[in-house]
Amino acid sequence: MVKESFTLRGVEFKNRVLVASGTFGYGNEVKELVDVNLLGGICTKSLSWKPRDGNPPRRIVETPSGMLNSIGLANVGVEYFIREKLPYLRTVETVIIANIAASSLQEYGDVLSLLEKQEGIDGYEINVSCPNVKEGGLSFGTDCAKTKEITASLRRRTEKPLIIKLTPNVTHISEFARAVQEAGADAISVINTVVGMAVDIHKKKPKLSTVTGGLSGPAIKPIALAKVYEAAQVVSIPIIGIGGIMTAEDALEFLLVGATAVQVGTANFIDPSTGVKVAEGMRSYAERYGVSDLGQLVGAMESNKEFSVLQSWL
Amino acid sequence: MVKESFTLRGVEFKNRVLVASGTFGYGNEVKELVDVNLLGGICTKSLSWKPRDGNPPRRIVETPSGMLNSIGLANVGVEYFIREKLPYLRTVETVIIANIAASSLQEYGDVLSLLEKQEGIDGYEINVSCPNVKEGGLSFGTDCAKTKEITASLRRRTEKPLIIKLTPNVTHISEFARAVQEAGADAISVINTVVGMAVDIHKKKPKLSTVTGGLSGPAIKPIALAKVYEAAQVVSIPIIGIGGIMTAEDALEFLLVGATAVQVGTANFIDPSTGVKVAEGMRSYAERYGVSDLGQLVGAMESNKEFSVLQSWL
Amino acid sequence: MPLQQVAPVLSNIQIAEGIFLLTLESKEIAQLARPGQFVNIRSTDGSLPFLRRPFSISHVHEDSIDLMFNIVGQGTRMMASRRVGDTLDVLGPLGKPFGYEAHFETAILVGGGLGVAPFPLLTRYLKKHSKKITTFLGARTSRHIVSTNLENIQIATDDGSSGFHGTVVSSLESYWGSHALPGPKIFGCGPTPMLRALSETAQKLHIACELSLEGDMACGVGLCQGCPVETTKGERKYALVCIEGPTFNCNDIILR
Amino acid sequence: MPLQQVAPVLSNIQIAEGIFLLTLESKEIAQLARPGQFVNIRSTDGSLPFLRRPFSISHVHEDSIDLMFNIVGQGTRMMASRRVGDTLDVLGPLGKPFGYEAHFETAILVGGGLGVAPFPLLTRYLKKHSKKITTFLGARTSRHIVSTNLENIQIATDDGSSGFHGTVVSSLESYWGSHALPGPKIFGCGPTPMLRALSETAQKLHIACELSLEGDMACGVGLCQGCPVETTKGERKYALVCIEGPTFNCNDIILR
Ligand SMILES: Cc1cc2nc3c(=O)[nH]c(=O)nc-3n(C[C@H](O)[C@H](O)[C@H](O)COP(=O)(O)OP(=O)(O)OC[C@H]3O[C@@H](n4cnc5c(N)ncnc54)[C@H](O)[C@@H]3O)c2cc1C
Ligand SMILES: Cc1cc2nc3c(=O)[nH]c(=O)nc-3n(C[C@H](O)[C@H](O)[C@H](O)COP(=O)(O)OP(=O)(O)OC[C@H]3O[C@@H](n4cnc5c(N)ncnc54)[C@H](O)[C@@H]3O)c2cc1C
Ligand SMILES: Cc1cc2nc3c(=O)[nH]c(=O)nc-3n(C[C@H](O)[C@H](O)[C@H](O)COP(=O)(O)O)c2cc1C
Ligand SMILES: Cc1cc2nc3c(=O)[nH]c(=O)nc-3n(C[C@H](O)[C@H](O)[C@H](O)COP(=O)(O)O)c2cc1C
Ligand code: FES
Ligand code: FES
Repeated sequence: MVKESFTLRGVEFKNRVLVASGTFGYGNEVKELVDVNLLGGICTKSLSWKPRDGNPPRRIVETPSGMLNSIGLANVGVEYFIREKLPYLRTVETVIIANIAASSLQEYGDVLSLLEKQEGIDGYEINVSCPNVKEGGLSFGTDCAKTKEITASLRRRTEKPLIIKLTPNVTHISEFARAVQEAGADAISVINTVVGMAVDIHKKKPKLSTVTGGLSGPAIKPIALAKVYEAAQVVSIPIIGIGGIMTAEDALEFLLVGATAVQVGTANFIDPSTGVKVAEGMRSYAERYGVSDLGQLVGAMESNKEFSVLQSWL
Repeated sequence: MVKESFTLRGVEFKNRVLVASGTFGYGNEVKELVDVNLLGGICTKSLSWKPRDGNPPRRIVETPSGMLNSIGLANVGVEYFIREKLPYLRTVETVIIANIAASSLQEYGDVLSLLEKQEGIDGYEINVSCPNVKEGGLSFGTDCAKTKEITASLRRRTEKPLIIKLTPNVTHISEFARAVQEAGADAISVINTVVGMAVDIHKKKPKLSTVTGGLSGPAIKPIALAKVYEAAQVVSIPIIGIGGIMTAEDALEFLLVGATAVQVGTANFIDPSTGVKVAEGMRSYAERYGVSDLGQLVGAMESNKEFSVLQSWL
Repeated sequence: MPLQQVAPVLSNIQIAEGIFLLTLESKEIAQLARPGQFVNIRSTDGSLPFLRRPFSISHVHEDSIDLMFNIVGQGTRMMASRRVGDTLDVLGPLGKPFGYEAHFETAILVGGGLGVAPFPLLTRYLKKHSKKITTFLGARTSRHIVSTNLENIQIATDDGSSGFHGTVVSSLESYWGSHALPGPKIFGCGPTPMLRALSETAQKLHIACELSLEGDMACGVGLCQGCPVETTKGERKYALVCIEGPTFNCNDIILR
Repeated sequence: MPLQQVAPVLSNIQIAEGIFLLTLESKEIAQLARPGQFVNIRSTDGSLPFLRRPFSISHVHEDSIDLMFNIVGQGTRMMASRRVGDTLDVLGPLGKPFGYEAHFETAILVGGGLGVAPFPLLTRYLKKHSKKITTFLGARTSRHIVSTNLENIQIATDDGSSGFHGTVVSSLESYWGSHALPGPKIFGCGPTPMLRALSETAQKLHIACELSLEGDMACGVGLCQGCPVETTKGERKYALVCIEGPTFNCNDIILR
């Protein structure tokens, strides 16, 4: 028997594979296709205070080994979520992480505080890749001080696991990782989508209604691994690795570079049971190599430290 | 007849498709496979003052729709280049851009000044994705002030076209674009490779000897387009678009978001005549749509400005 | 309730210029499928594309389903290259079926191009429910017409090489002027501009009208929020084509 | 001088357990190819992998070339699925041939696993140059042995199911102790650990030895600098396997 579980601020995850926010709805859409109880956890679609319509079409563009999205955080809003979605999630035997998105510090706090009063939420993941309306729409997540401030402020409001989801669209993600650790985060999720775009050369228009969008899928896996590795050099809190995971092998790469757990995102669109299969495959790998606890693999990559400084001699 | 040419500081490029540094050797490796005279220009492998062995194997890893490399700027050194490679390049009827890499401001200047004395170099492209040895190996290219300083210093040494090749591994590439424009650059190349990595889960080691490397190929095209678009919002100097170009359609996307010309990189490894085919395909597109000068396509994408601020509502 | 299956190709033939009929073995999906529903397809080997591709269930047999498609890009090229014995990964049946049981007498089927795809199965169900049927098909030329398993067919071609010379929607309007179609309800499927025109015609002629929409999808099952269509319903700006459609009452949506 | 061609598959058959022999039509490459050279292959349709894959030219006919491979990943899986009439995009012949004309009397061919691939063509050229030949083949079991178009074959298997029980290099050593092979030169091909062992044996026994290396390549034509092998030559630390090899004198390189 391989030990697959891990614990975050007292919350036990039965295995190390969660499904990523925005790629698994509110958990009930595919309950007939997937046994969600076999997942380590479910991160909900980002919740904001009010319902959000989301962006106009076109919201989805396929790219080589990936996709761009500009959903615009379309979501039912936290009240509707609590009323209509949470009851089902309470019946599911896995960890439920409410992902929160907001356009002001105040809104982050309000959403979290309302969720705090409910049964059935095991922890929070904070999406900071949102425009800071006060500062002209620049993303909170590319502003280290703001990211730290959000973390500290939410920390004061909850004793449950608080996970900050970092954007890769910054020069040094390690600065952000360090800042949110200092501010009291229990873990970081790395990475959200990478800014990208695509153009329709016949219409001479961007393919996405919002011009740019977020790139996800296997195309970004190498980038995500490098970001997790960079963050792992400077923080001691757990890292949840995200980006392009399609198979157990992909997930194991993330563990080896320093992730405690992983999230499966885009792959759910192709096969909603990817998360379950990834968890299964990690178990087989552990058995094959005689690993008794998957935790032994976290950060277990041997690496030639001599070369980290050469990072840019490409 | 479609006008394909463009001019940079008095140097005329016969078309808008160059081959990217490090992906076409010194131009003579595939002369039997490709008529290099049909290219708009050739960017040489990055040249440093002394020859560089490059990194130990493994230097190349395939990734989904892309590849990682950590060549380590293996090159013959500027003197050998002048003696053994330049004579051939002088016989080629296309623009020759010497790409320069260095580990100090001094070295950049020395290499450029030595090349200034030679016949047959039409311009320079400066690779700033190199470790700044003085500052502990952090890349020059992620430091805006340093990038600006290199640009200004090299500007004083040449009247030929000076192109600064920007790294995408920064939060706001537009800051760097603006800085090098101010410092006198004639153009910017956007983008160099994206930092990435891959892990061998059986050996529990990074696949590349240097742990991280540079991601290139179609996987990064959406990222490259977004970076070119971002830079195009703030500079008036030409932008040379690079990243994942395999077809004329890809190249046209770059023109539409604001690139004056493009470079073909990784695609050369799969088909060394990609550049020639891309140029051909752009011509056909122009004919089909009655575009008399490809220059009319530069930045011709209609876009919904209303949404640029929403960039992060992914 | 959808299933995910690796389905063997039973046949894959060209039935009109550039149009393929692909038969996949799947007893389960064949039994569950209702007209207007779709399946989401991907390759079972390493070939592209990355995301699944949605296709209407064109017809069903005892233990197989038919899809109809033409080659427009990577996904359909991959599908066209599949031979007997190869497999495809199929997720379905997905989406909301056409309202074939509703209160109406004559079904007016209007298909533009590959929009004809869902009509064979729809025709079977309409007949089962004793509805009268008239089918309007639009195609580029006579060589692009597919009309098997359909009833009372009126053809329109862009080049006039067969039937009415013009669009399928104008052929419907012209037919309507001179024929009685009692208790009518339109079932439309085809490219968005055609559906927009059809919707206007239906509203003008006061005929009930259901449309099956095409559009970009990533998941097909409601996970990604990637397939919005604008609604007229007020409280929500968008509906999701994959789970609230692909069939919609034309009054409930705005096609842009 | 290499060519880039879209080459039709003339046949693709399994010739031993998991080992395929693929014949591609290409008169031009067949005529230019010399033993030890390779071709770089990619799919002509949209199927993976992204980069080309290098394969030794195993043999050539009037207007076709043979490749030998087993399935290890995406690229070889794609190749195994190609049927007669499909095409592959081929770049070649590439690389430096074996020194089959050099001054020696007996060629000792040592192949580990698929390392046997270049030997049929090498054998033809050696015979043309009137060299004596002894061929040592190593395989996992007797079911993994490919020996067509080879001469004087000594077999070694990991499980002892045929011939010598042990590695191909130890089988060579044991043979060498009891047989005279006048004016010998070794030609080795196989996985790197085997080549390392072979190189040590050759140096120990003072036999000239040329090795054909495997290794990761992106371009195969000297553009990317992606295929270094450490040299003993001093002035340069690395040589490029694709253009300075894949065949090297074992004294010139360091295998890690
Ligand atoms: C519910 C539903 C049912 C469908 N049923 C059928 C069917 O029965 N038969 C059939 O042939 N097609 C059908 N389609 C359309 C089909 O899904 C697309 O043709 C297919 O995805 C194209 O894939 P591709 O990889 O070959 O082309 P791509 O490479 O994806 O696209 C090629 C070109 O077509 C455009 N395109 C791609 N998909 C769409 C789309 N959905 N709408 C408009 N333009 C698009 C692209 O922008 C591009 O210009 C259906 C779509 C939906 C949503
Ligand atoms: C000059 C040359 C000649 C070759 N000739 C032959 C030949 O005649 N027959 C033959 O079967 N193979 C030959 N090879 C090896 C062949 O190129 C690889 O087996 C092939 O690239 C694997 O591709 P893939 O996509 O199937 O596997 P991948 O998915 O690329 O790899 C599968 C596994 O094999 C490993 N791998 C891949 N390529 C290599 C490699 N080159 N060396 C070591 N490990 C590798 C990967 O790391 C991975 O673990 C040759 C290689 C070279 C450089
Ligand atoms: C369609 C789509 C919607 C997403 N929505 C959200 C979201 O609402 N909140 C969030 O934090 N991340 C969101 N993400 C980001 C994913 O959770 C994940 O971080 C990213 O896609 C990278 O992982 P992947 O490559 O496995 O998809 C979304 C991603 C996609 C593709
Ligand atoms: C193997 C390899 C070597 C490269 N070497 C250099 C180099 O020496 N100097 C440089 O400025 N860029 C170098 N690059 C970056 C390319 O010029 C180009 O900016 C990048 O690969 C993105 O384009 P692509 O996706 O078309 O390859 C190299 C890229 C690759 C793949
Ligand atoms: S396609 Fe994913 S929600 Fe409709
Ligand atoms: S494989 Fe590109 S230089 Fe050898």
